[in-house]
Amino acid sequence: MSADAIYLDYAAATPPAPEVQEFMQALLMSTGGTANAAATHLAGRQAARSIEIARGQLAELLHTTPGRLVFTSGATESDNLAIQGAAHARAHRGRHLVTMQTEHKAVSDTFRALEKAGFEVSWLPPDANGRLDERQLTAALRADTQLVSVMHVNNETGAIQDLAAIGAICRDRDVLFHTDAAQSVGKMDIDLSAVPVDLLSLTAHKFYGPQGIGALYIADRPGCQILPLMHGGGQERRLRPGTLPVHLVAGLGAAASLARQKMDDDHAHVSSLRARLWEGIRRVEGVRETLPESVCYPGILNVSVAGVEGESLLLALEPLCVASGSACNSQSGEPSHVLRALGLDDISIQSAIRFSFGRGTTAEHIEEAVRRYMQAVARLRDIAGDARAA
Amino acid sequence: MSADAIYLDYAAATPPAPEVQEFMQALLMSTGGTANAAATHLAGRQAARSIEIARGQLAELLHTTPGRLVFTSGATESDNLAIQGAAHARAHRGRHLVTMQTEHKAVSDTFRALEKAGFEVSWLPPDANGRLDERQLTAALRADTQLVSVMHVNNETGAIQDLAAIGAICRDRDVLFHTDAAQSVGKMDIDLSAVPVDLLSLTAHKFYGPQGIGALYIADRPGCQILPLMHGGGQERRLRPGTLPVHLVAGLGAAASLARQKMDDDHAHVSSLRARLWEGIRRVEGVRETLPESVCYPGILNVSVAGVEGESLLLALEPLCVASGSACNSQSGEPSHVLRALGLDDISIQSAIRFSFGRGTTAEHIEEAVRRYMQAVARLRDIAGDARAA
Amino acid sequence: MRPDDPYSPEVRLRFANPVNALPLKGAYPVALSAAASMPGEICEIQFSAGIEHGRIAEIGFRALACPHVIAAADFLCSELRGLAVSAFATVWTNKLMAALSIPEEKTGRIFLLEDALTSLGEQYAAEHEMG
Amino acid sequence: MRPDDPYSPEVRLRFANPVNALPLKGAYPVALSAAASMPGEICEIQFSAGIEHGRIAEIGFRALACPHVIAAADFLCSELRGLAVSAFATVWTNKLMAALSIPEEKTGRIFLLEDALTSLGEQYAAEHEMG
Ligand SMILES: Cc1ncc(COP(=O)(O)O)c(C=O)c1O
Ligand SMILES: Cc1ncc(COP(=O)(O)O)c(C=O)c1O
Repeated sequence: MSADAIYLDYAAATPPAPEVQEFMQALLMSTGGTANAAATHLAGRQAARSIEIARGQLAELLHTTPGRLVFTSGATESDNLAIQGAAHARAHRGRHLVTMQTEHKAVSDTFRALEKAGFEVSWLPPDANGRLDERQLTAALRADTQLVSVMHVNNETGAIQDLAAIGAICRDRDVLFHTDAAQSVGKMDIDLSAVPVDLLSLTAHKFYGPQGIGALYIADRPGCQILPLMHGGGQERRLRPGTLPVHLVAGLGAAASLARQKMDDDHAHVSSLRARLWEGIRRVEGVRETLPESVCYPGILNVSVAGVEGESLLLALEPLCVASGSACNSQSGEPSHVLRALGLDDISIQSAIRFSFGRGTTAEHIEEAVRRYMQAVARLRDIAGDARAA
Repeated sequence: MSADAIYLDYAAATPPAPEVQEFMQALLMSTGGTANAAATHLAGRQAARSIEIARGQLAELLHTTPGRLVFTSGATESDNLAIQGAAHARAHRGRHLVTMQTEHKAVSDTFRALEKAGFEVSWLPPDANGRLDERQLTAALRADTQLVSVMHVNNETGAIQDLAAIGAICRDRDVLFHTDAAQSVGKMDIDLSAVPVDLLSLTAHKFYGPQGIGALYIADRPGCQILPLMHGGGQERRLRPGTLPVHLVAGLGAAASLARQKMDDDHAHVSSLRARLWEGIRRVEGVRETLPESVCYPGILNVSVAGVEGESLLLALEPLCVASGSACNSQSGEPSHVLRALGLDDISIQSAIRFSFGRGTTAEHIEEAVRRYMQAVARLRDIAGDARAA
Repeated sequence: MRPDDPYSPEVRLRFANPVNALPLKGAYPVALSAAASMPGEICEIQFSAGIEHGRIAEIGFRALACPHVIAAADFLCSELRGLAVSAFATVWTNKLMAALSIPEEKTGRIFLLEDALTSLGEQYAAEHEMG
Repeated sequence: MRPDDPYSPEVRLRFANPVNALPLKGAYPVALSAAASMPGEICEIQFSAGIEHGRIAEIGFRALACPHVIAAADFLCSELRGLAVSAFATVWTNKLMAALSIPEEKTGRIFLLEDALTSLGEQYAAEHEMG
């Protein structure tokens, strides 16, 4: 990659923290860090120990106990395990499920597959601030509703949902509550000893851990049972078989521990970056903040702009690495379903850019982003001239 | 782990090759190596490029084309994806499936789950050499048979199956053929342009790649379709969603490329080690080679011994890191279903030790293993004295 | 084009510096202008040309479109400048796709350019040959 | 015991060097021997004891068993040596489990040791007190 690339796509993937990298590297060079944790010999026990330490670190971050955490390959798998697993485990009680229109594809595509398998899904819209209206949720719940899935922080807009309020409504009606917290774990405090969440998905590469490892939290209460997606060696309480990848699990643990220490500083840092970025680009004529900071996790700023074609904007912004809509959708070319649900028209959606930043982002990066964004919009409008849409 | 540990459990996990480690480390320190490969920006494209290079390296190892390979989290997931995916995709044609009694749990537990879901499974026994009798296979196939799954190299005994012969029988009857090749990929030449295999599972950490990454090969021919286990961002031809872990995929690719170069040397190396090991321990009274080298991959030597309790034998062998039965079963304490299917009695099974070795194993390690095995058996027999079973 | 780059060097170059993205300057005996757009997509293109002695003396474009269309329009202008007006009727798409290594899924948008040129040609014919 | 080690240091030590894994040496006024085994498992244990003046003068064991049972048998012999024969009737299991940090799932096997000792005590009673 060209040396001057400026990485502003932390919502798609955060680079692993140097501490995490070093720790993984040390494990990869040791017998205990590369053994099979299911083996009973010295090296295997060492591997198992690394894994249990990591489980403890993640439990501490989430204010829960290690036994509640099952390691997976990432949030996509956690979402599938939680949603398919709960839907099938409770299918004998009812086949109605509830989610939102603004979920990540790992959630929405899973619900769509369940629809094909005979489940009924209610898709709730967000309000103008991207949030779930709790009265709508209450109204949607039925006697046969088994599961509600609402993400914590939206990956495209940063919109935050009120887990405590949603969880309370679900508990009240004996409905399981799953949340995809891929974008918030390690960045916002989530206290699972207090917030009534039953199932929570996370992935390490969104909080400075490695790619390819995630976890599912499963609450310890009656009725909170799920069926596995896969079968095999009996690992992870038979819910997720397969050799546990020691260096990845340990990397996740180290990232969790680091996140706990740095959470306040990280949050203050991205808040100030977001303010600076928006202050800079709001001067562009026709630019619009998709959602205001007050309702968002501040590490994400989603903006759209009039009179500019999105693909050209992205190329004109190079070497800024930013996302057009969700990184998970960016190759499909379809307009973002999240921005649509928020009421944006297709012209605005196609011009939307998601800036997202984190620990490694500096004020200089932000200044450069502002400069390039202004320049790119001006240049493209120049090329468009009279052909330019209103 | 104590410095003098001798690692002889390569069938459970191989340490990543130094070349693989270095390559992954370099990626972990680069923006392109830690970005989301689904992103269209510079860093994302760099990530995507690393992934496609790796896919090409793996394709070369297997004599196939990159487009046939789907990355997964390991062989357990590949087995589940292949078996569940093919069974469900072809359920409208028939619900009869065939496998062996000596498969890895990732295969056998998946078939057991399918039995519960209304599929019928024929479990074929091995012959005295651990091999599938092809006449038995032919006899087991029915008009409604959809899938045969037979592993390439057995993880407990090293027994090799004849993929070409089994595949030919399956092709002839329009039945899909899946093989779990976790123990053979990178160690034995598998030519997918010639051998009629439809689905093949592999995992990187069995051939000097990292843990947490594997692949499924899916043949390009009519009828060879599978349904996904998970839903989400559309990655891997919609068969396996989720952010692709760049450093792991690249590590797998590097390991594949290295395996191709070293395959002959590696094979000669483990052959000579196995011979040396068996030459040494066959002198112990009552010791038995579970299967002879002539029918096995030589990186595995499974032996049982009379008059010794297995758990004490494992502890007495420390700091040798060896497995009692399969590493995947070692925590369950049940006698190995594989050794049972070979006709071993429970007393022999509980004393069985799997030695497995690889690139990092030296003749000195083997000499030390021989010495310790002889010593351990002698000492335990001494403690047993008259109490000793016949 | 690197396998991981959807844009060929030619596209990148023209997109970065589209020398022909200009309003028509100067006065010409015949001044033509034609636009085309892709329904349901952000893809609008406009050519303006000055014709002198049956030749394309000057031509420029405006585009609110993706990088491939901008680069292709720019390339077209450079190619057309100085040619006889009959060049408007040439089948350009294949040449554009090849010269700029444009991916197949963009074919529809590239046709749009041809449409606009055809329409320039028709305009010229209507106004001057037939007139 | 490290959390990743199923064997406590006490178990490791006694397993590595079971000083009491011996046949009975020397001649004693009363020589007893009792064995116990676990059906369906490889777990066989035998104690031999020499009794003098109602005291356990010497005691040794033999075991074809797991490390916990070997260590526990060895520990028991050390504890019993010198005690009155009534010690055979003591409830040892809890003490053994605690002293050697034996995991719960091994309780059944540890009971086996107690069974063998009880049987030594009964033998002694049958042969000498009642006789
Ligand atoms: C034959 C076989 N299949 C499947 C597996 C499972 O592989 P993984 O743990 O990478 O999922 C293993 C090893 O554990 C194996 O030896
Ligand atoms: C909200 C959300 N859920 C799920 C995922 C999927 O995570 P992974 O790619 O680790 O499976 C992502 C990111 O890609 C995400 O942002």
